Amino acid sequence: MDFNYIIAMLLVALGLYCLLLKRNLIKIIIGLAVLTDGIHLFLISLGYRAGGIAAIVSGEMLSDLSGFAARAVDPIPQALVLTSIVINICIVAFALSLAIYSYRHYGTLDPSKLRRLKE
Amino acid sequence: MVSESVLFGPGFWGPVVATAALLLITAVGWLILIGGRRITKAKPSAGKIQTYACGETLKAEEAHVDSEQFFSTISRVFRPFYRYVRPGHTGVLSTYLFWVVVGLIIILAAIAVVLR
Amino acid sequence: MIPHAPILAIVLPLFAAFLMPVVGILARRRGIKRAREWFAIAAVLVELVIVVSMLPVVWGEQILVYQLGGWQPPWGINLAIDGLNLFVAVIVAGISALVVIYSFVCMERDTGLDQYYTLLFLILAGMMGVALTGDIFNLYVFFEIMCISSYALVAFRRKWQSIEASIKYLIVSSLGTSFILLGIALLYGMVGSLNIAHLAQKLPLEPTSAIIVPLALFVTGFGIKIAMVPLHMWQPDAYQAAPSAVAALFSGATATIGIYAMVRVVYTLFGAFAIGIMLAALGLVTMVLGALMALTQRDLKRLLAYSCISQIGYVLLGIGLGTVLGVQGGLFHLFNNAIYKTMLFMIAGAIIYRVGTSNMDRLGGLWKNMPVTAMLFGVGALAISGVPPFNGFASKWTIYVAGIEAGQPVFTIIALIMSALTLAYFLKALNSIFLGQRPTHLKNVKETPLFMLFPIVLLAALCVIFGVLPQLGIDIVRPAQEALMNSGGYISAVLGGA
Amino acid sequence: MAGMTVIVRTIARLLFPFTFIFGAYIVLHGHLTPGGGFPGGVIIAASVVMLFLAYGIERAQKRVGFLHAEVLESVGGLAIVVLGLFGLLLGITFLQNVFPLGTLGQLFSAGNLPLLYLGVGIKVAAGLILIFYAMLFAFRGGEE
Repeated sequence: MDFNYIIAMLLVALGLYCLLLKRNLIKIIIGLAVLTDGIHLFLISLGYRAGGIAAIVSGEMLSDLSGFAARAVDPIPQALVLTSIVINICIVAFALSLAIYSYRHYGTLDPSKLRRLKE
Repeated sequence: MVSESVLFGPGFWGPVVATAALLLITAVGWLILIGGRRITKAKPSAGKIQTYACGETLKAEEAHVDSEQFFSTISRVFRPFYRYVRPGHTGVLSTYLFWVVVGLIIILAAIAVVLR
Repeated sequence: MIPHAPILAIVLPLFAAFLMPVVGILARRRGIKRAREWFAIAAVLVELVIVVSMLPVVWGEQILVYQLGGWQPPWGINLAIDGLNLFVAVIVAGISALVVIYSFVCMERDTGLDQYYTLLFLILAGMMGVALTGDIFNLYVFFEIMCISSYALVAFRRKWQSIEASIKYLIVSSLGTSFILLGIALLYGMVGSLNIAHLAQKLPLEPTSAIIVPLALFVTGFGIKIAMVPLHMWQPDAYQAAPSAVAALFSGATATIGIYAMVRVVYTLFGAFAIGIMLAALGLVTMVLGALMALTQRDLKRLLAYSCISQIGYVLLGIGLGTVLGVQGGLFHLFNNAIYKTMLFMIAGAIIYRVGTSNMDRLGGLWKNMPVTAMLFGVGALAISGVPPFNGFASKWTIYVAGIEAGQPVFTIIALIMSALTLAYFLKALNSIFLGQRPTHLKNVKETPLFMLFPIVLLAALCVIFGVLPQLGIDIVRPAQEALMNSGGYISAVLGGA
Repeated sequence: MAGMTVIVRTIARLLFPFTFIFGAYIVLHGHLTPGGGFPGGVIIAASVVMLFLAYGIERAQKRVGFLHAEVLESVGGLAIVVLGLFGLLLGITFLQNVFPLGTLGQLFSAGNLPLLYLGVGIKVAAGLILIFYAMLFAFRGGEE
């Protein structure tokens, strides 16, 4: 069974729910992180192979490269996810500092109060 | 570059010719303006320069058109838009996110319809 | 062409960005004034030279394929540059050069300029990366670099406006980029490749129902960046709150990159020319909403932001029509929009620099104080409304004709009406800012500083040149249009020419 | 922040070298084992942040100031770019390997990859410390 795909989509749905319905900036940012993590799980699952080995060539693997290629998991999604995690860390860190600043300026974390620009 | 006329569909449009004509017309208009000033000398007085407000004296700060109501006639033509769409721009973050998701669904549906 | 020009165009801004704090610290130690500004101007001019040096090769009907690390596509990451990539890269490099020159005076009252220039070069590196790469995941990474730098630039002044705009922009745009990531994941699961040309080759020629979801995710993700209705709401906030130089960069360069990414993915990668009609319809809605909202704004920068939405609608309409004339008109309008929208934001910045506000209710009669600026604003306003003999006329006319030729006269009529509304709201802005009676507190306002005026005058000159000689503009656009319509050539050049 | 109790300080001081060396190990073995510049850099940054929390920001700032972190971050980034340009000048393409490859499985092998990871590690560690500082300043920075 492909539980990981179901759980990945559940995480995405959960993240969307947090983004749409929560009335707190910190929770919205958490929702964003959860949504991205769902996508990461999805990506990792794409490259997963049951009973596979890590895609790292070590000394004893050199003699049997074709066997290694047949057994190793797909390394590309892992590289993609690593990159994406780094990007996501930047976004979350930056969003949290912005939330701190907005709390200092507005005295609240409620996004519906952050609408002074409109007027 | 030579003044190459461009054929856009049916008709003719020579950009250089048109620009020259526009400049010519501007020059003629300016000459008429200058000539008119020659013939009748302007006699500016404080009362003439002032914005007329039924005899009241207005300060320069007050004689400014409100920029939101500047085109109230045009806004009346598009009344449904200003009544229903404009209040949607609330400035609330959750609304923005809601519209993003709605937009995704709209685009999904539109692509599905078009590609069928 | 300068050897290794494609990669140098991406690496040079990165290099400058990392070097900037060091330059700033050294300059402070040695007491050299304005070292980092001059350094930034030098770096950005070198960047422009590098990008422009690629022009003769690409215009000579060639597609540059540059393989990173010597790996052949589709295994290695490659940079593939055809007419469209280079067209966008030239716009981005040119606008960035002018914005850096403009920042010299515009930002001089701010502190923390090291970070400002670092972020400016990071955003330039991100935009160059998106414009030149031939790999979809690389495109995503550079897109994110661009986005993160732009959130930080919006929040640069740390006032309440900037913080509010930035956090809204960040969350909406991050949602969009995560859609893009999800789309990439779906594509990778379907095809197992990340190279754009390879993906385009492997995807079915006739779009099937399986690609609807990734296509919609990509269109939405890039649509947020170009502020397509109904994903546009972050944009007025961000443009209003950002420093004027940054807003000029966004409207000129970042929106162009968004359009490029969307067009590249939809037309080249998916080959989905059929959904062009959807893009045209969305462009129409975008155009109408942007124009009507701009009509009632009080703040000049907010008005310009809505006008930006409206103009992007024209571009989408032209590109969505999918005919030769339509794509030419759309891309030409993109080019023109980059010119005059940057110019108008720069003028707004000049007014804020001298007066301190961009609220149109508090301005008035400024032409007595700033006659040159007023004239330039007039040029920009007429150009954007499509009045001959300025460049907006040529591109808008091309789009109108394309609409009629494509059998969509209704689109043309609506576009014409919206063009008239554009003139209306720019006349309002002109009237409120430069005409009318001058409030007494504005008596001592001076003309815009010369160094700030220089990029504006340059852009205004471009407006006139491309208006009087529209054939020149069409000649510039044609390689891009041919590259866009000929996705088979792109695929075979990347995969076969190695 | 004034710092924490003696117990926390002592343990943080005792733990710091081990954490730091573990991070350095992960960075240096990036081309041999799972890990690399980014995780190693995060561990190094965590060790430094631990000291910050234990000893209070004033004392920590004397050791690793904002300026130091900023310069280190630039140096890390520059190292990556310069390595890439090295490949461009001596080799054929950007990031082309120009150093001897060595034998597989040894510490000094894989050409410029360990140096690249070192650059990434420095950049990530300094960058995370910078983020920590930035958030701290956001909290305590008073009225502007």
